[in-house]
Amino acid sequence: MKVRVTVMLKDGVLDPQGKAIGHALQTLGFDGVHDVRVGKVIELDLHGAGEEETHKKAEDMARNLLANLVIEDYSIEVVS
Amino acid sequence: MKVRVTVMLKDGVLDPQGKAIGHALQTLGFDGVHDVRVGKVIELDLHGAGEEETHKKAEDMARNLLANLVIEDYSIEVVS
Amino acid sequence: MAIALKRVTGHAPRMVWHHETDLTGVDLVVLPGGFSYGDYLRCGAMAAHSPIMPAVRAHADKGGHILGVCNGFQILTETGLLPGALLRNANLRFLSQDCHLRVEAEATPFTHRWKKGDVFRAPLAHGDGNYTADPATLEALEGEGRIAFRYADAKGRVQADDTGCNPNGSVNSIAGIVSKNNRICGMMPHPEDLVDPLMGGEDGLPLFEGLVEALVR
Amino acid sequence: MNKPVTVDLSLAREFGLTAEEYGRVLSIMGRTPSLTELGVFSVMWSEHCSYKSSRKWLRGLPTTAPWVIHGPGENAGVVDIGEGYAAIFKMESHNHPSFIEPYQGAATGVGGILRDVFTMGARPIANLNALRFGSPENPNTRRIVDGVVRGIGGYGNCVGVPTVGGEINFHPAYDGNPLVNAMTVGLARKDRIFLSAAAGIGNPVIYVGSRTGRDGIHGATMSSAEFDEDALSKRPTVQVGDPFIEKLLIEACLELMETDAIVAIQDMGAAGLTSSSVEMAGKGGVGIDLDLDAVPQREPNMTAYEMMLSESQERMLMVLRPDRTELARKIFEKWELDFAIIGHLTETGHIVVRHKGQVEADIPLAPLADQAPVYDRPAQKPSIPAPLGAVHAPLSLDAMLLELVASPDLCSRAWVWNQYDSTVGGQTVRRPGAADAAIVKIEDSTLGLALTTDCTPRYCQADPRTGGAQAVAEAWRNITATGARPLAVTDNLNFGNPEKPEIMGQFVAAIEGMAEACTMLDFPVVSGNVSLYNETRAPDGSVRAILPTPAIGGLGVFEDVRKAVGLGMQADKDVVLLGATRGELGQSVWLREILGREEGAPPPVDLAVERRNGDFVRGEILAGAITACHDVADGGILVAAAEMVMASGIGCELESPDSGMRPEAFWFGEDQARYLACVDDGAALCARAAKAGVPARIIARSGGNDLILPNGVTISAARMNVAHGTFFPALMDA
Ligand SMILES: Nc1ncnc2c1ncn2[C@@H]1O[C@H](COP(=O)(O)OP(=O)(O)O)[C@@H](O)[C@H]1O
Ligand SMILES: [Mg+2]
Repeated sequence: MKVRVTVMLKDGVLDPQGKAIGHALQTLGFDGVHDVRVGKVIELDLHGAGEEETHKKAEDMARNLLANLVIEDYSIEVVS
Repeated sequence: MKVRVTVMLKDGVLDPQGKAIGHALQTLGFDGVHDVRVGKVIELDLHGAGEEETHKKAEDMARNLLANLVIEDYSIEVVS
Repeated sequence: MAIALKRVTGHAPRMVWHHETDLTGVDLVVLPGGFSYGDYLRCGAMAAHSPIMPAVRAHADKGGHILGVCNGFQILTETGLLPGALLRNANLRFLSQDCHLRVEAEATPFTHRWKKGDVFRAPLAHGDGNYTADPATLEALEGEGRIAFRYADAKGRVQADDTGCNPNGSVNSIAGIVSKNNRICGMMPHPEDLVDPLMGGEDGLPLFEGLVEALVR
Repeated sequence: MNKPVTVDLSLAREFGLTAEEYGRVLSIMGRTPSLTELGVFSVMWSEHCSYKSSRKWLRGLPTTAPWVIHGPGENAGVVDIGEGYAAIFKMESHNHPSFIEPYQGAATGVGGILRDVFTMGARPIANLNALRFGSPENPNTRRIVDGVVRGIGGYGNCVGVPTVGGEINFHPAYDGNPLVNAMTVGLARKDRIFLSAAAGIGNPVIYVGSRTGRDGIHGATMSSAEFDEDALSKRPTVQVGDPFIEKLLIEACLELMETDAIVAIQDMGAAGLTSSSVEMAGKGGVGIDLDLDAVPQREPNMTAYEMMLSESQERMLMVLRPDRTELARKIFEKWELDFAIIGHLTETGHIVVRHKGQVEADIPLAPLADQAPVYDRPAQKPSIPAPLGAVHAPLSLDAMLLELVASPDLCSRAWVWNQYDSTVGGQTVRRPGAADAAIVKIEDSTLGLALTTDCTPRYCQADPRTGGAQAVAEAWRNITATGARPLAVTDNLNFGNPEKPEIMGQFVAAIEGMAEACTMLDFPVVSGNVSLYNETRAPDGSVRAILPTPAIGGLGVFEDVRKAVGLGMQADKDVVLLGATRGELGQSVWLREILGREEGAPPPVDLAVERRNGDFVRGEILAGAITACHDVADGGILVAAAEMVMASGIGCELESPDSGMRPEAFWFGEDQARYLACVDDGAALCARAAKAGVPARIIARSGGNDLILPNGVTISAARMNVAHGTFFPALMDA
């Protein structure tokens, strides 16, 4: 099964990358851009598990390695 | 409106990060991990546009700045 | 780092492979800099899970001394041996330059050769050295005197919002911290790269000499 | 490539072969080649691998000296630096990939040159780079600079090899065709050098490193084609580097090299498996059988053609002693790298490639090498530039100085080198900007190396022969100004389309100039690289070639690195100008930046004078008399003095020249073979110089924090530093 773990900086943690992108978009002439946040997606192909188990496994992985809970939140989506 | 642009390396392009993460997960005792790919998510808050226009705008931004089309593909999702 | 340790202690440190699991007989564990696992995902994240780390943790639990520099500091925060985290540099670029550090705590094995307020030069070389922590943690660190070093200018002026003084944007200009028991120190700059006049100075020497003295005691 | 294709002349043409070359393929094979065979011929006979346009002329370069252990022909050049050590170094271009994808192009350029060096048994100890970008006004330039600088730093920093030096120029001629030339210097015991000639019939052929994917197929042929809008459609060939794997590969290879397992070793560079296997077997005069089923693969269903031409990074090919194969496997497994036996050496003299039970290629190696095309292309002798007429300064000396130190080619490069880890490894004695050459010490000895890259393309454009000689002379001078003894060079010859007689003429003349300088200065060429077809086709159809750019990477040695000097001004010294000044303003930076003209002849290079002046300066440094030294180059004496002041914050007061020439000619002329030196006793130095036949005069006394001009105007070091430091941040971080 395919699962997608999205890791974003927590609200309140400064996101200089997001800020820089927002700035660059403005320079390029895009207006109306308000908040920009940048995160990571990790797409995993996990074999031999049902949807629920895949979700649980991905959650374990996120807590253990993929996200640093001091500064980051994660969310999980089983894709297929 | 909130829109999420996901940028992933094209198929066939080496993803050293994904490879290393897959390896680390294995070392941590997670089995059944097959393919791991790492990408970026950029969450944007765009003011003053409907769903369709927001989508179009995000597409423009992706092509112009957010994705490097030489090695990356992007996908767009209007969240709210 | 190995060169600096040898210069100060007179003997070569034992190099430990990340797959090893044993650290018996070791006085000081040093986690040096250097892009473990390519710094992919997050700096130090994967190294924090390498097989040797339980032994490092056990060493810490026994009250052993640990110094983590640069990537080593990142590993210490990733394992939770030190609080907080290191974000991308505020300007989003790798920084390789000299900086100045102001000594903030003088009663630790790592800093006792200096006096509080002393300023010394140290090279830094990292892409993710922007220290952050939640407000409660920060308050505890400040309150307990656990900030070891702050970024400053040559005159010792600390100014968090000035990249001339605080190059990577760290909160409260924090460059290095210590654990509650003062035995674990993590810092981003590289004092070990300034221990020889030929290489441009001996500014980093007090840290290592002081550490040796503390360990012998 | 899974659908059947017909191999014929038109396909051969698409692969970059000419009709005549394809005819030669047919006669060697005695039949129509298979697709894979055609692929092998096309990459082996590409400009990049065969040097077909340049070979004849490269033979004119001097390549020997008593200290040269291996000259051109191996993966990198090897020189004896004393105490049983050898320095191994080479420079290589990644120009085209860096235009298509600046970050990965530059990163994989660094990775590739590192492999050329550690392949020979050396631990890489320093990286340098020579970069040329388009006009700062071109909107593309910023993106390319950003990507290239990040890529070089990203790869080098991660591998843990310090990037200690380099050079950067901007010129509109590089608008669609930046140059990224990367250099690596490694250190080995001189009795532990590894070569690439395969030997031992039956010995196993081993593949190690990363898996093979469909990256960069036909990179070698692409790098020999000029650029047009089509370049964009060729983009999927971009390769991505994995510096962490490279680091493991270095450690694993060096560990294996401690044993007696390796018979021959070669990195898989351009044209990957094809060129490495063909070259190893060819050099050893043996045949080679490859079984592609055994090749570690990253993607499913790869064809033989794709695997043979893939340019996936971080891979090596080795021939091992059969009884050491398991030992080698254990080492590579410890470092968690792929390891596979993919073939063996044969006595057939052929390369035979099998895949899925089929013979996909069977080519006789001797004619593949011997009958490789070599061209003696028509070369048109460059015209002699008209001398520059009288010119007049439109501004005051101080205004012109401030403008010059702020200009793109003379401004501070700190923004760039601050993104490179220049101290990792703890052996960097002088970082970028601190001396005329970077200085790296050899651990556990007093030895040190001085390293530099140099070329002045505007001189080469005006007069390729003088420009070629000047590039070598400047590298030699930069090493000399630190006190090191120059030993040898590597080069990277970047030119336009050699099929045009005027470009070929530039190439030939530049090599003549280089050869003359290398000979006169005892500074042989031990390795190098040629990059041709550096041209861009504009949408309107016009084609523009880059400025001829023969980049020189120089290496010098210190017996005692503690004697090295930097360029920062020291307080309370006499500042002595060594070398004669005639006020050469032709092709000077002053002329271009202040008057907006690129005209005239470059300053003449007198190699006998160069040698005499340099030998004198080096002697005085080693004797301890000269305590800081800077060569006088772009921008002339005043810029050189300003650079010394900016580097340390210590000022000096300049004396009126009293030379009979116009002030701008004296202060900004770019006459060669000159140095500024700090000494305690200027009069004594001048007296010794006179004895040695070296023109010398005291031109300043140092002290304070200001540069005081002869017209009495005072400019503080801080003010100059602001002007000096503005260009890059303003261009890049705005
Ligand atoms: N301009 C040059 N001057 C001297 N030697 C050169 C030059 N160009 C190439 N060489 C030598 O030719 C050999 C082949 O170079 P190259 O094809 O770049 O090697 P690689 O296979 O490692 O890419 C090397 O030994 C190199 O040093
Ligand atoms: Mg090679």
